[in-house]
Amino acid sequence: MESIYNLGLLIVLAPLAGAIVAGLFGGTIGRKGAHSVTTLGVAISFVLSAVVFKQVVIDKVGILNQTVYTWLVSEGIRFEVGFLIDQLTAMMMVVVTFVSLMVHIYTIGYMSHDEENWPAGSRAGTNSYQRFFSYISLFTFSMLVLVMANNFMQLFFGWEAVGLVSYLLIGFWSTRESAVYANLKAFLVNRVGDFGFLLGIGAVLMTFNSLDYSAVFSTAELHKNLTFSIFPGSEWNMMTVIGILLFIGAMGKSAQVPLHVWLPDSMEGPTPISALIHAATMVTAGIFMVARMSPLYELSETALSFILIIGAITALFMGLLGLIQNDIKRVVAYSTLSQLGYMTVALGASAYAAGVFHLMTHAFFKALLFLGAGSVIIAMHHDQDMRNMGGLRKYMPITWITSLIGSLALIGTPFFAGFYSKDSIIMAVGESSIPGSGFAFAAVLAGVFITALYSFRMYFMVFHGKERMDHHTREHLHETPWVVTLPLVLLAIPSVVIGAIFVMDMPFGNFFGEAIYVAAEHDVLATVGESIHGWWGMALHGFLTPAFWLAAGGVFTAWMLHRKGLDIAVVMKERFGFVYKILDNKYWADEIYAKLFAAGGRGLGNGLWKVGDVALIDGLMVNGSARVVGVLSGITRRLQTGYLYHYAFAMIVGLLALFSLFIFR
Amino acid sequence: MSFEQILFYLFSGVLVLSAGAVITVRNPVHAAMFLVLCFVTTSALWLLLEAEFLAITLVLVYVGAVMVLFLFVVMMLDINLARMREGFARYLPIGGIVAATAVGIMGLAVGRINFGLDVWPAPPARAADYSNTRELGEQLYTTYVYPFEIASVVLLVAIVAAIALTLRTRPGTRYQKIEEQVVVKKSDRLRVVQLESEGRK
Amino acid sequence: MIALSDYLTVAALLFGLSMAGIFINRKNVIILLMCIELMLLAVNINFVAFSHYLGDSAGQVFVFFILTVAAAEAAIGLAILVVLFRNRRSINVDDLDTLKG
Amino acid sequence: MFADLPLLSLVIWVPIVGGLLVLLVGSGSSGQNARVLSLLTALLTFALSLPLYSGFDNASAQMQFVELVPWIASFNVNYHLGVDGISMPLILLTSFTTVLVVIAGWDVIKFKPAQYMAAFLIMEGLMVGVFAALDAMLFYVFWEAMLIPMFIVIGVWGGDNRVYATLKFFLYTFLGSVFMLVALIYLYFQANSFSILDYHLLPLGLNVQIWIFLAFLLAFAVKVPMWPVHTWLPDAHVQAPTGGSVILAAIMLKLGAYGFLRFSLPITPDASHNLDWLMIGLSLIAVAYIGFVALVQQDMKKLIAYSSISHMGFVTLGLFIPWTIAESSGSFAGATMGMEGGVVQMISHGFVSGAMFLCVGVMYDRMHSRQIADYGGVVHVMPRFAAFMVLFAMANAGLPGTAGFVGEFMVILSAFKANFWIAFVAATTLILGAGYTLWMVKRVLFGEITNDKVATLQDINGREFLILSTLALAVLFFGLYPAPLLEVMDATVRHLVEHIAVSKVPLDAM
Repeated sequence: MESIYNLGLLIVLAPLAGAIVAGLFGGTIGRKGAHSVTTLGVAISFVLSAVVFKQVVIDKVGILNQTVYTWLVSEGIRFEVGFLIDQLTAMMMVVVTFVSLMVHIYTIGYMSHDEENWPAGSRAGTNSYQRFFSYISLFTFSMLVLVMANNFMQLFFGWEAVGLVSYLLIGFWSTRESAVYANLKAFLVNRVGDFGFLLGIGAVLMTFNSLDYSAVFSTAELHKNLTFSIFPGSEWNMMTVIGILLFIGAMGKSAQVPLHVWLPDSMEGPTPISALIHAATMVTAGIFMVARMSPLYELSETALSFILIIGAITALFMGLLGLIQNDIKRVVAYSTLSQLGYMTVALGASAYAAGVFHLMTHAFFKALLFLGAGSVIIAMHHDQDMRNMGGLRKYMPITWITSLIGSLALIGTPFFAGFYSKDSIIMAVGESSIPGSGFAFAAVLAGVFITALYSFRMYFMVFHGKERMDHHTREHLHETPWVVTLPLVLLAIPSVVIGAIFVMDMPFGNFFGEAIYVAAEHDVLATVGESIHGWWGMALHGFLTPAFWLAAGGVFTAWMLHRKGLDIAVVMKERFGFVYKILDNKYWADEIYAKLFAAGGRGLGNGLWKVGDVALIDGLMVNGSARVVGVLSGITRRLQTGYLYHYAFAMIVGLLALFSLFIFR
Repeated sequence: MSFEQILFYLFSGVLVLSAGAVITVRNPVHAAMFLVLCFVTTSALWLLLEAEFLAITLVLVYVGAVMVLFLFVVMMLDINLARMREGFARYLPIGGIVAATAVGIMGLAVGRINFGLDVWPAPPARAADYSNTRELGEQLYTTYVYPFEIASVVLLVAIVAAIALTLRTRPGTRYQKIEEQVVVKKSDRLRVVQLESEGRK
Repeated sequence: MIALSDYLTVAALLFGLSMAGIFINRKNVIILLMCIELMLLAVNINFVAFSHYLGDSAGQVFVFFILTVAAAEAAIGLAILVVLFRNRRSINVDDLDTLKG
Repeated sequence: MFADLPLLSLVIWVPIVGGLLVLLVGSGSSGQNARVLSLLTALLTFALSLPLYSGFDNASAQMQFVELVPWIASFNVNYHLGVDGISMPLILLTSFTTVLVVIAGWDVIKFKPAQYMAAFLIMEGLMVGVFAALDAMLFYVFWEAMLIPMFIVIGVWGGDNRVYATLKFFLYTFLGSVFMLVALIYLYFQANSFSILDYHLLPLGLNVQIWIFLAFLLAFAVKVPMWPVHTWLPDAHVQAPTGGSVILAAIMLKLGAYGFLRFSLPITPDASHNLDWLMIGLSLIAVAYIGFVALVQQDMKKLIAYSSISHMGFVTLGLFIPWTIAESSGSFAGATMGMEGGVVQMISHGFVSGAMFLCVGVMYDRMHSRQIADYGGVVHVMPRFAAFMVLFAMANAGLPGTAGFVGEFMVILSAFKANFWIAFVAATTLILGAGYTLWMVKRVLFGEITNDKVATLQDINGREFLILSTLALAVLFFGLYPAPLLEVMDATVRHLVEHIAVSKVPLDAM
């Protein structure tokens, strides 16, 4: 156990050390130094994570739950920083460090000409390369803190820290107005989620008087009938309150409707971080958190149902938006949103393991897709518009193949990683009896078709067909350097095989052990698992499911349209103008938020300030009282004529009054 | 009516009449003269009250010094009498009313009911060898020695203040600056000049 | 016999007259100063009268002090008057309103 | 070796004497001597205040380092000093901040530097005096005397509209203090003593308590400042020189909250109980209302001033939450956390807001403008500065891992126990705080350079780097490891909660 603790410390601190060195001494150690030290740090982390994974998952040496230090003690309640390393954590650690390592390597190539992105003479641009490495290492550290937490407080630390790094990285090119707009938006929307999350922590502390996972989970049963009154007169189950409040945090971080608006905009950041943060790891923190809290969520069907419906809405409607995007990164971004919706649906159906399984496979193939898109973007000289691409497979074979693998994994082709995880989710939802599962089932099935459609629309538009780029770009088209393609290849491998390897253990086996708790009446995965016989059988059976045929139909539609030289976006615009308008405006979510919350908040602030502070308090009360004094003294100063005899007169009158007082009293 | 009473009414009458004259006559010089008359009659009243020392002091100091000062000032200043009398008639009624009220009220307070002979019998006459001056002197130099000293300081301050206020240095007047004369050095006044001696022709 | 109230009444009359004097001679500072002297005199009469009827010479000591102060006051008042006249060429009270608020 | 020294007296009088010496040295040719002497004095004071921490007994809720000398014996007024777990950290904060202020004004203040430094040193001594005084009269003297140097600092070294601001500041705070004096004199006649500790034990009827509480409230609410008596703060901040703003935000606002802790709560617990709805309401208004107002400010200093008010709302919320908790849960469990959160917020806000004002000062020194609209793209010319500013902005927005988070976190957790909606409104600061701070950061630091003057700015020099990095370390340290702070105050705050949980109304008056 002690060894795992020490390994855990090293795993966390190695990226942090890298980040500090690259961040503070970036100018001194130079580019090579910066990327070496950070990549080394993450590599150490990855290797040690793998060791931990082996020990915890394969050797089953036990679960580590140990305090590193006490953050503070108040009223005997200990707020601590510590590690809980169980199967779930170990899996997350490996995924995070692996994708992070890939992204580190990839970044060496992607950011090599970053100075071109900065205005001449910008001092912020001189060390931007080193700073970028520092940030992604810092992100790795934060994410590890998040997943390794053994209590809510530390979870919140990691939660906000990844938000911070995301903020810094989305706005990395700080000269671009759209980027700094996007990062502010991302942070604020996330803060709305965190608002709920913090209240959720408050509810946990109030109920359990502790923030430690083990203490909370072990006593959760005892409190399951506790009620809580939010509005006077209406009693809520405490577990529902906790569940929904915490999930609001997850909605922010995992970009679930209606807090999804930040994720597409976050594509303003450099592509490596789109892959690492906004696809593979950070956005899945919400999924991880809900899975981690499974002992609490199992006690509230209301909360689960809420999750299920939110997830289903996200899975379906965000996928639809992907159909009409022309920016290659935005297509992938909407696909990420949709896939996050799938994971959330799984959580809502109590199929936590399936959700986390999809999280893992998705991390690999979505990182692959993003990095593939990044590779294309490099080749296209940072042009991201798919309408200017086409026929790239000739020029970029490795990118082409790996992207195809990624797309196939994404749409759930049997034998690919995405198939196993997605099919588990669909089957689990089909079995679920949580209120809303019928809608969710329909949504995820429809989502399969849509996913296939937009994925292959993108694939065909980019790699096949006419070469629509301008002459200059075409001349310079070539495969990207090895630092870019190596991660693609390394990510493509798990995108293919990882599903088959883990499918029998993770969703349908006892991979997670004690880490995930499912109440017997909710255990849909067990029901599904009875009909699954090995990865081979599942894949073969997969060809018979409606999901496969829907996916195939999506690919076929995309191919047909492509062959005719038609684009879905254009077709929709011509034939279904109304629908296109809705999708093009993204359901007007951005506009509504901008008007209602941003402008509304500013308006309210202005009103309170001008009316409340300036007019009422300062004008009426402060300066008003000054004015009253002024008027009064204006009257009294008339008395001060300056003529001696007036004063004398006043004195005499006073004297007389005094006399009269004495006499007539 | 005893002799004392006759004297009292006589002097009181003169006092009140002359006080009335002080405030009504046009010429300030006349007013000052009437004021002198007031003081003199008052000192007579004080003699009736066996306050001989004060009576004499009043005549000597007030009439002799202060009133002379008044006259000096009145004559020194070139006063526009016409302007000074402005509003005299206008303010006569209100002044009269206020004064009459005051007198009325005070009269009520100090009338015979409160301070008549039955309430405050006249003290027995003093013995023949009684010296008011000695009596006052003993009081002043024993019980009231500190206030007495302070009174002298007040007077000193008044003198200094009056001088300081009215002192004026005329421009163009030449003065000796003694302190400068004392500290002067040879080098300030004397300049040694080296001259080429002229060759003998 | 002369009663104490007689003296006090004379003093009150004197006081009232000087008060009226202040009103009707409100422009002439010299007369004003004289009126103040008269007032003090009225007060002094009271002191002396009380001193006599009480048989206590302290009252006369006070008159002594009042005379001192009145003399000082007259001296300074006149000095101010002279300075004032020198600066303003007038001793009209109407011209003196620098205290006006 | 320090145990025998009258440490508190030294910490009070060394800077005051030092300040007078600096005045004597005068501005001289360039003021260099005055500056060096000021720095030495400030450092010496800070060094003298450190043994207060090292020699402090965490386990005790009693007053420590007590000094007691008769002062005005006929009125039973004593020169009575002492610290507990609440005032000791505040004293350290004061001496620490003064060092930074002296360095921050080093060569920025060209006009009468000696007088400037001296004002801050004297103010330091007086503020420490307020925190250390255990005699109400002594407290009052320090409390009022402290206004004078601040009045001068704003009035002499302030901006264009400094006279208005300084008068407003003075009148507001003075008005409140006068009522406090009345209350203190009443208490003197009740207890026949000016000892604050005697007042704590003095039984008082409920009506009397309410009047005393209201009198104290006026004095302290103005200082905190609480809505609606807050409008002097933005004006004072905007006009004050950087050092003045830092001291104002970091220390002076804490005096009000400290007053609540030292006077209102322990002397009038029943009135506090009766009026806690008012205090909680005003605190929540401060958090939410002022948060919105901060959002639309165009002037950076004004924005940070409003954010200070909003953050101080958490302090008052934490201090007055116990009874609501007791009513909803039946016991005072959780109240200590709220109150400790309030005290932690006082300390952390000292660092964070001080740092924010210093950041604005750094820019103001270069551009002579505080308008957000005049900036944009500063990160391109001042990257090191931008890094600091983003860090402090994040701390201001209450990011975990920075000092700004700890207090807010504890108060919100504790408020949840009291009432969901209190916690709900309080937690809006997560959104609002991030909104106004980061929106300002976005407009000032990021984007393209639109103003030619910005393009010529120089990055921070060594002196500024020293100040900002010291503060950055402090902000991070207390964010990552606040335990030492909590250990110091735990016993005291627990004692205070136990004290206020018991009614002081005499039995026969009930």
